[in-house]
Amino acid sequence: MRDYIRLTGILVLVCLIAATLLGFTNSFTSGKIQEQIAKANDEARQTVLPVATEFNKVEYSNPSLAMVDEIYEGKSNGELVGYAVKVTSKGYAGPIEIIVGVDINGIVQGISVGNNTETPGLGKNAANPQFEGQYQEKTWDSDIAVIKNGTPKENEVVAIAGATITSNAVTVGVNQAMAAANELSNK
Amino acid sequence: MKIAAILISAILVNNFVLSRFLGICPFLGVSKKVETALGMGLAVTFVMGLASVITWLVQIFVLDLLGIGYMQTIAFILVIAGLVQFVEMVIKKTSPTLYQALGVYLPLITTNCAVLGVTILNIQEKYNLIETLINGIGAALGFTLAIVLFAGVRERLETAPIPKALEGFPIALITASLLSIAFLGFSGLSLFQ
Amino acid sequence: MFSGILWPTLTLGGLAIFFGVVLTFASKKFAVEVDPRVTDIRGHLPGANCGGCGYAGCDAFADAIVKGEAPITACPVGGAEMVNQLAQVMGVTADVTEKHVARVVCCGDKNSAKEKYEYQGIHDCKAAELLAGGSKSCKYGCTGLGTCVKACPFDAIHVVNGVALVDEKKCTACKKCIEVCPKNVIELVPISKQVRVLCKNVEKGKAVNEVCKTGCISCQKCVKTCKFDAIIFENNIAKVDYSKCTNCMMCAEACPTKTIYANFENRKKAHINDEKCIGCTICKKHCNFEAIEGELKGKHKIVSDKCVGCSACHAKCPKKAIEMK
Amino acid sequence: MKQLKVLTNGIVNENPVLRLVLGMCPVLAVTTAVFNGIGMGIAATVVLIGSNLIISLINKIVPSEVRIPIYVVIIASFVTVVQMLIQAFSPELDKALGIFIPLIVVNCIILARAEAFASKNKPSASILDAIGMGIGFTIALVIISTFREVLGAGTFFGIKLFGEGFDPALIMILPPGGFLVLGLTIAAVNKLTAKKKS
Repeated sequence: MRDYIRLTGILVLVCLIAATLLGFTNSFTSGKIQEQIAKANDEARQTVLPVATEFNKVEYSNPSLAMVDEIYEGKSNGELVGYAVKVTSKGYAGPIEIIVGVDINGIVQGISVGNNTETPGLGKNAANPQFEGQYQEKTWDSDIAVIKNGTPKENEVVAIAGATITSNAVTVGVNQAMAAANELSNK
Repeated sequence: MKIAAILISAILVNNFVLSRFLGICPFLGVSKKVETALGMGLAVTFVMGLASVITWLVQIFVLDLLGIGYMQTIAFILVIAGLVQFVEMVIKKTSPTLYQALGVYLPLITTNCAVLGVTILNIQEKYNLIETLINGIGAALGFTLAIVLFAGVRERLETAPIPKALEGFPIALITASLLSIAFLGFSGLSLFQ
Repeated sequence: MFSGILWPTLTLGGLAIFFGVVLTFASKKFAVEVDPRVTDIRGHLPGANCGGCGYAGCDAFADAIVKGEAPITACPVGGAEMVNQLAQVMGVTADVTEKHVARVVCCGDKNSAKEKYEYQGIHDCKAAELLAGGSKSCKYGCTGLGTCVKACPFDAIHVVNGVALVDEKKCTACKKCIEVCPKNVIELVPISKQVRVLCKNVEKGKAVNEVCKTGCISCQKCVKTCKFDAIIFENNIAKVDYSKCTNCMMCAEACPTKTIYANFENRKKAHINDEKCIGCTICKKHCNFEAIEGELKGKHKIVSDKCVGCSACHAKCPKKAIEMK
Repeated sequence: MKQLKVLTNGIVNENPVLRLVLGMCPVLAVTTAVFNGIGMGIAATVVLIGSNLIISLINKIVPSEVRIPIYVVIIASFVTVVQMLIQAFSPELDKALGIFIPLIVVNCIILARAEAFASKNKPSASILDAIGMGIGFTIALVIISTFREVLGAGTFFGIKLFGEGFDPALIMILPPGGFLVLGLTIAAVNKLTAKKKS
């Protein structure tokens, strides 16, 4: 019986110390982390929709566009200029967060691939400007398609070498974002 | 059908060792002989199966309820470590030779990327309890398949005339790269994506 | 702030308690009783698990010692110093046997032994054995493909010019090579004995001569030259009787085909210590090679080029005046 | 003198990646670019030093029946705390090393060194061993990632090396290439050290 107390006691002691340490650091840092994330999102929204100066959240949910998380209306001195849509798509190794900037007449101003767990060197390259740049000037009239190589037509993008699954995931995310923005602007 | 899809995808398509490249340390370390590989496979199957179920329960009924998601890694690892310690005692008692053969690689199952990978994957895929168990068992069977397959090849290598510098791990690694190219062929199966 | 710490501590604490209890219960149920002496002895053993002691490995050997089934000198690898340690642990006195080493009974290397065919199969003697007993025309000789080299845990045996050769400093007589050799051409021999017949071919001289230039052609010259009749000749092959052999190495000089190997560098020479010699001429009588001169009561002298180091005089001298150097 | 031996031990004759063949998951996953290799090396070294220190401090009171859970909880909590601090206080460092930190928890080297070394030696020796192992790990990562990046992506540290015509061998970036490069590196190291020894 003495062993039970000794062994379990030490294990519980170590876990308690670890847990308090974690709890303390978490409560201490979670505020800061939210701040960082919010700051990062604002920057991202600004990059994808340079025209807009301030953003405010719009309630939106549509079961058919499940990937869409939240939409912000982009305004420049009070006048609606476009939408910044945040989507989470399922990539090769896990979820990928993407923010898509679409102006009111449906032209994609830019996209920014946020945090994801894709393999470094492969899926991670989706966050590079050359890949993200391909989505510029695409319109919400037709869905974007992915091609392996060759010259992309009007609504096509070239997949990253060795990361087709990630490229498809990002494209599906952008399509859903465009569809959501389109639906909102018609309302 | 979903169950079969998960099982086949875990064993073949997304084989944890040869397609997702997780759990390579024991895969290389223990695959000298087929019996030890099988011993390791069974140990990992036990740990993975049970760990998937317990971690799923912990995630749903504790972490999500209390909203302390950041505890996920540490709680899961504690569960896996407890199971591994239990398995170590059982193996030490039941078959000391297997315990001797597995050596340092038995505790390493805890930090084995495959085991932790499976548990976190179950949560990301939002599987229910049965699917989690099937995925855990499937991934473990995939691991065992890969490690036993590899051990068979390595046993043949013992008698082949290999240059001195290449003996041991280098030739094993080169064989592993050929084996993983073969398994890349499965990744095209979009049915189970 | 407070609840931020409470919940994680409760979760981890709860999990810890659950596993603490389960593991303690398991450590009780699966406890492996270990006799402290076993771990102590196991510490002293070399740990090469070579099986030289006849047990499955050092652990099994340690158990056997503690149970009293195995003599503490059974480990050939350890050497005297380790045996003393074991003796202390077990509280037993130890008698040290003479150290043995393995020896490949074949000297038919590439330039002396002929080949039946050119072997290109798996680089392993056992595999070659399946093909009409290996590529050598002499079916008693060593095939030289190194199965023993792979089996030897002490890296003490290497294939040199087609024949396996034992490095006697590293060899620990663990018998692994003997078990594994398909030709069983390796045997254990006392390390102090320098003279060895390196052939196992029991066919007639003429047949041996066709297959190998350095085989024993049963000419029996060695038997004639050996003054201590330490060479037995039976079944067409010469064999050294180590209880009688005095390392005088005369047989090696006499052997026409150089089958008998003798390590001439450490051939000893006798030296007489003048103060102790009382001229009793006993050594002169026992020297078969007339290598000692001197009259009764006079100081005796060794003729060093005739002396072959058989140390017969050294053994007989009453005053211990003769040293072998 | 013995201290220096513990340090160099981790770099050369007991290099975790090339000799002990541990920590394969991060090595294969991360060495697709030299920058990743260095980042992973640094992050792993920091965590290795911290965990080796703590584990060697308490190795007296840790009973062997529950040693694995205790070691693992220490390592995991150390990693999570480091991750939180970096995320909160230095976003640039987080952007650079952020993805490697969770990978370290599953890095076999940390637990292997804790189990094999830290639990049996004094804290001072354990720190040296951790530093040695960390440097050895980083060097091995850099070597492997240089091969894989140059062959697989035609760039070094992101700078394009070859002209437009060069079509990189994509397999090198994929994990089979990782196995291959790792195997050949170990063979080369064996060849070098073998020559020195004999």
